[in-house]
Amino acid sequence: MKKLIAILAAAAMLLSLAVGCGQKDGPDSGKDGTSNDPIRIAYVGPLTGDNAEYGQTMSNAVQIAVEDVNAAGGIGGRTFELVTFDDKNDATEATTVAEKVCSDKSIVGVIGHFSSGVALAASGVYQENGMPYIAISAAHPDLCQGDYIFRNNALYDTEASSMLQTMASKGVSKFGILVPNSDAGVSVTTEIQKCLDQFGDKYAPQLATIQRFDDGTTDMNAQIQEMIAAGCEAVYTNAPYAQAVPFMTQYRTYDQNVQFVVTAACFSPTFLEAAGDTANGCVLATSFFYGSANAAVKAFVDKYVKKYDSNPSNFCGQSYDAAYSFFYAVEKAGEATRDGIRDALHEIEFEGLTGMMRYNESGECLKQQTLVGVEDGKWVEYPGVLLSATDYLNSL
Amino acid sequence: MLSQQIFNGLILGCIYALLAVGYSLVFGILRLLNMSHGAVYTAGAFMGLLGASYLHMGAVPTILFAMLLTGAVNVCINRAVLQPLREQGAANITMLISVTGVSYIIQNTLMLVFGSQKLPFPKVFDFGSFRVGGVLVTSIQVMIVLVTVVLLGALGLITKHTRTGLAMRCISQNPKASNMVGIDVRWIISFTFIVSGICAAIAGYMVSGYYQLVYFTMGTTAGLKAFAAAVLGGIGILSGSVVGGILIGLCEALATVVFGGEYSEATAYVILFLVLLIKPSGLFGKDDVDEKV
Amino acid sequence: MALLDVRQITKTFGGLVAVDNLTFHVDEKQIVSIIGPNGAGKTTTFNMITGAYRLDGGEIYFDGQPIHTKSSQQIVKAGIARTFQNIRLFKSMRVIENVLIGCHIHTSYGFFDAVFRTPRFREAERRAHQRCVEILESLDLAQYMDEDAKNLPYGLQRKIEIARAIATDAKLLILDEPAAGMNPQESEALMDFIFSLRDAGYTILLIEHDMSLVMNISDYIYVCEFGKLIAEGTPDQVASDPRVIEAYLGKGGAYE
Amino acid sequence: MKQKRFDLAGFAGRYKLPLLLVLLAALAAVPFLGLSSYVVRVFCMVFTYSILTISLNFVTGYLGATSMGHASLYCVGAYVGALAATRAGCNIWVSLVLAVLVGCLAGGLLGVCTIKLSGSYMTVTTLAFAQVVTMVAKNWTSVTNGTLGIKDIPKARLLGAELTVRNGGMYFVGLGLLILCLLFSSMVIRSKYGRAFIAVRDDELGARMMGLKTRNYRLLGTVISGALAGLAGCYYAYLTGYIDPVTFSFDISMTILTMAILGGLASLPGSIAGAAILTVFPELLRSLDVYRYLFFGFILVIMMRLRPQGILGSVKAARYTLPKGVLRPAAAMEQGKEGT
Repeated sequence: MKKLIAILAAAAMLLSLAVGCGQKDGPDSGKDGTSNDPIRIAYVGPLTGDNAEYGQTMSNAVQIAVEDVNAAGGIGGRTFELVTFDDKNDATEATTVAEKVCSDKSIVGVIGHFSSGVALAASGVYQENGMPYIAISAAHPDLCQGDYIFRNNALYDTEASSMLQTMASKGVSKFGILVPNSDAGVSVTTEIQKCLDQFGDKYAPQLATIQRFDDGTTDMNAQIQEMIAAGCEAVYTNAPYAQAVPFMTQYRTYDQNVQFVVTAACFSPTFLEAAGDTANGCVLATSFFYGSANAAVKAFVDKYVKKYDSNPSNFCGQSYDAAYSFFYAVEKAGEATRDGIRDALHEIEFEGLTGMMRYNESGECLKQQTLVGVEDGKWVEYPGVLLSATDYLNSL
Repeated sequence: MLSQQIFNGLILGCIYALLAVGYSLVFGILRLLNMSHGAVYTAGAFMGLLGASYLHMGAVPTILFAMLLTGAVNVCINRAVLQPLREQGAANITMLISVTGVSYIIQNTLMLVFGSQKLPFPKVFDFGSFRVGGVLVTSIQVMIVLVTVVLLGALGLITKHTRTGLAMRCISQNPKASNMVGIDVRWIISFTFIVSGICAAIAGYMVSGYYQLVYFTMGTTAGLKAFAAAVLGGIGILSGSVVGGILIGLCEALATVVFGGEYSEATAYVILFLVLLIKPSGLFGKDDVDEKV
Repeated sequence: MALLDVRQITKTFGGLVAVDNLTFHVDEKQIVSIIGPNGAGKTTTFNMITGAYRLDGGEIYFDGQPIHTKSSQQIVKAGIARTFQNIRLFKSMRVIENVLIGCHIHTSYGFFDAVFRTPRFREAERRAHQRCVEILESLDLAQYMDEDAKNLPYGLQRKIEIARAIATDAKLLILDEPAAGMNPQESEALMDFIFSLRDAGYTILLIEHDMSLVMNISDYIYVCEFGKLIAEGTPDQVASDPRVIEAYLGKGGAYE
Repeated sequence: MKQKRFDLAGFAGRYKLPLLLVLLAALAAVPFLGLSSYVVRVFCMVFTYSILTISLNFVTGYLGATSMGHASLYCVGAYVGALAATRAGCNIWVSLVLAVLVGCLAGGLLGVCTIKLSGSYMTVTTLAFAQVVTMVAKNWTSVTNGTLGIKDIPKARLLGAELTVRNGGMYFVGLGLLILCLLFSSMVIRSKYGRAFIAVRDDELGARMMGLKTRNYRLLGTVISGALAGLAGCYYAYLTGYIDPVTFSFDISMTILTMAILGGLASLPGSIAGAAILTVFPELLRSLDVYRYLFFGFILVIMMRLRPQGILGSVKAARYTLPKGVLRPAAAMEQGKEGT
C-alpha cells in the first residue's frame, strides 16, 4: 500500500506543476499596454543562499521606487506593481526563472541578478524572448550585447580608474591588490593592468603584487604576508565585505597604518559595525552615498531606514534608479510594452540617486563615482577628488 | 616570513581540527557523513552571538549558553530525524539525505531569525599580541591552539577512560552486540550527539571570535573541510581528525605561498588524495579492507 | 594422477605459522575431508588453494597445472569452486541471479553485444539461463527461483551456495563447513546430497566438524593440528589413531 | 497464507510496452499544448537531471559507492560541448559524441583514482576530484576562459533549423537523449554486466571468488557514469548558452545524489521519479521566495521518513522474466503466480 501512496504523491506533484505556474500569470495586459491594470516590473535575485543579503536589500529598494511612483499618481494614470523571484545566484535557476518571467505576458521589465555569470546566463533568455532587462550589480565587460540588455552600475574600467586615482591622491608609492578568483576578480585585474599601460610612466604609484583567494575562504593570512613582503603601503580589494572585513582586521594586526581601498560592495552599514575601528581611514569609490545632501537621496534614505531599519547600500541606489528608468521609459513610450520600453530607454535622461542616468547605444550607463571614506566610525564624502576615466587620462 | 606562514597554517589547521573533532565523534560511531554538522556549527556561532551581543553575557557564560543550546539542537536532530530511521533499519545513505535536509532547515531558520546580513561578532579573548622569534602571535590564536588541545584531551579521556567512552567504542564496532550486552545504545548515541554539538558550539564561538564575522552560510565550506580532515586522519579516530585538520590547514597556507591563493583549496584536497593513495584507510585508520574470508 | 596435488604449502601471519609444510592430494570422484580442532589452519589452506591468500611456500597443482601463482579468477576458470564458512550469497539478488553469477565466467559476450542485443548475446544468455534452470531443478530448488536469497532458511541458502559453485562448471567442489548450524535431519539430507554430487561426477573436498557426517561420507581423511598434518587414512584408520584422539579429546581419554 | 497484494511491479512488467507507449505519446505532446516556455524549460531540466541521476546510479546505485563529486563529470561534459561549439563550431550532434568520449576518460580517471578505496574514503576522493576539476576549469584560462566562463554557445541546429526552448526543439533533443540513455542503461543492467555490478555491490569478495574481475566492473561502472554525465553536460551547455566553473558546484553534486536516493537507488524509473520531483518541487515552492529552502529541507526529511528506500526503491516484480526459449520450471509455475 505504501508504494501506491508514494507513487500517487509523485504524480500529484507533477500535475500541480502545470497547474501551479499556470495561474501565476497575471492578467494579459502587457500586450496592448493600454488597459488600466497595474504595470508589472520583476525583480529577480538571490533571496536565499550565500548572497541573500544583496538580493533582499535590492528588491527592497525597487519596492520603495514602485511605492514612490504610485504615490505620485503612477505614469499616465497607471500604477506599477513589483513581483519578486529568487534565483539563489545560480546560473541554472536564473535561466529557469528568466524563462518563467518572460512567459508571464504581464511583466514588461526585469531588474536584478547579482553576479555576472548569473546575469549573463539570464540575459541570453531575456534577449531571446525580447524582455528589457537592467542589471544593477554585474560588471562583466561584455554583458550588454543584446539590444534588450541594459546596465546601471559602474564598469570595471571606471572602477579601475577611480582606484588608481585614489592611490595617486593618497601619494602611495607601492600598492597591492587582493581579488577573488572569480569573474569579478579577473575582470578588474585586467582593467587595472590596461589602465596602467595607458598611464605609462606618467603615473607614480606602482602595482607591487596581485594576490588571489578562493571564494568562500575567510583566512587571508597567507596573502597578507605576501603583500607585506612586497612592501605595500596601500591595498585594494573588490571582495564582498564577508571577505574584506576579516582581511582588513587580520592585516591591521601586522601593519597598523596600511591604507585600505575597497569597493561599493563594502559600502553598507553592516560593514562599519563588522569592521569597527579597523574601517577608519578606509576609502572607496561609489556612485551612491546615503549621507549625501541631495534632497532626493535624503528622502529615499529616510523611507528605506523607516521601512527596513538599516541604511541602503550602493546597490540599493542603483536598483532605485533602474526602476525609475523603467517608469520614465513607459512615460516616454506612452505605452507599457516590452519593445516600446526598450526603445524609450535609449532616449530617457534623468537625475537619479546615483548621478545622471543616460543609457548609451550599447545599453551602458556611465556612472560618475565620488570618493567616500570612514572617519571615526562614520562615512564621509570627499567630493571632487575623482574624475571620469577619460578626463583623468587627459589630465596626466 | 615563512615561519609566520607556517604558524598561520597551524592556526587554520586547528580551526579545521576543532570542527573535525565534533564530526569524527558522530562519524566514528554511526559511519554517518553528518552533513548537518556544518549547520550545527553555524548554529553554535549564532548562539554565541546571541549570548555575547544581545544578552551581553561574559565570555564563559556565553560559551556555556552556546554549548547548552547547540548540544540540545544536535540531540533533537538525532532523536527526531535519525533514530526513527535507524530503528527502521534504513541504509546510511538515506540518513545522509535526511541530514542534508536538516542542514537546509537550520541554515534557513537562522537566516529568517537573524537576517541574511553578515553580523559582527565581538572580539574574543583579546589580550593583545606578542612576537615570538619573528612570528606575530595574537592572544586569540593562542586560545584556539589551547582549546583544540584541551578539547582533544578531554574527548580522549572520555572515550578511553570512562564507561560511556567504552560503550561508544563498542557501538562503533558492533551496535547489535553492544545491545546484547546491555549497553543502552540509544542513550549513548544521543550522548555522542550532545558532545558533538558541544564541540560544534566551541568551534563556532572560537572561529567567529577569530574572524569577527558570523553569517548563516559559514558552515558549508567549513563542514566539507572537517569531513575531509576526519577521513584523512582515519574514520572515527579523534586524534586522527585533529592531525588531519592541521595537515589540511598547513597545506592551504603553504599552497598560497607556493602556487597562489586560488590554488590553495584544491592543493589541500590533492594532498588528501595522495595520502589516501598511499594508505587507503587514512593516516591512522586500521586497514580493515581485506576482511576475513 | 591426483586431481589436486598440494605439496609442502606454508603460510605465516606475522610470527604465527598458520599452515606448516602441509602435503595432501585429492583424486578424481573422491570425497576427501580435512578435519582438525579450531585454528588448525583448515580455512587458511582453503584460502590458499582458491587464491584468496598468497602462499609463503610450497606449490599446488590442479589437473597437472600449477595454480599457486594464479589469481582467484583463473583458479575458478581452471575448475575449482568453493562455498564459504559464513554464507556469502548476494543478498539483494534472486536465487536464479545468484546462480547466474556462478555461470558468469562461461557467458562469453562483449559489452556492445549486450548493448545492441546481438544474437551472440541472446544465445549466451539463453544457454546460461537454461543451465541454471537445470541445476536448480536437479537440486530441487526450482520453486525458490524468484525468491530473494536473503529471505530463505539457512539449509536452503547452503544448497544455493553449492548450486552457485556447480554453475561454474567446476570439477572440484570445496565445501567449507557445509553442515555448520544444521540439525541432524538437515545434515542427513546434506549427506545424500553430497553423495549425489559425487555420483554426478564431482570431486569433493570438505572441511567439517560434524564427525558423524565426516566419518560416513569421506573416502579419505586428513587430520591437521596447528597447521601440521598429524594423520591420514580411511575413516576407520583415522578414528582409531591415538594422535587424532589426543588432538580432539586431549590426553588420557580412551575412545573405544 | 500471505495476503495477496496487488503486484504493481509485476503488472507494470507484464504490460510494459503499452504503458510505455502511452507515456511516450503524452510526453511527445507536451510542447504542443501551448504551455509556456518556462514549463518546457523545466521539462528540459528534468531530462538533464534524469540522465545525471541515472549516470550517478551506475556508481552509487549499482556499485554501492557514494559519490559526492558527480558535478565534476557533468562539468567536463559541459565544457567539452561548449568548447566544441564555440571553438570548433561543431553542431550539437558532434559535440555530444565528443562529450561522451571525454566523459568516459574522466569517468575512467575517477575510477582509477578510487579503485583501491571503499566507503567514506572513496566518497572523500570523489569530493577531492570535483575540487580539482573546478580548479582546472577556473585557472586553465587559455582553454576554458577561466572564471569568465564560456558565453554565446551557438544554438543547436538540425537541417538548418535552430532548436531552442521556445520552438520545443531542445525539448525533443532532451527527450531523445533521455530515451537513448534509458535504453542503453536497461540493456546494460539486464545483462551479465548489470548482475556483476550488483554482485560487486553486495559482496565484492564473494564476487571475486566466483571468478569476476571486480576491479574491471568498478571501472566500467565509473566509465559509463562519466559518459552519461558528459552527455547531460553537453546538452545543458547548448540549452543554456553560457557556462562557468561556479555552475557545477558541490550543491549540484548533492542535488543529484539526493535525487538518486529519493527516487530509489538502483532503479531506472526511480532515477527519473527522483529527478522529476526534486526539479519540480523548488519550482512549485517558488512563490514562497525566502522560505523556499526551509520547506525544501522539511520535504527531504519527511520523504526519507516515509520511504527510506526511496519512492521506487524496492519495487520488484514478483517473478523473474526468463529469456525467450527458456522454459519456466514446473515447480516455479504456481509459486510465481500467487506473488511473493
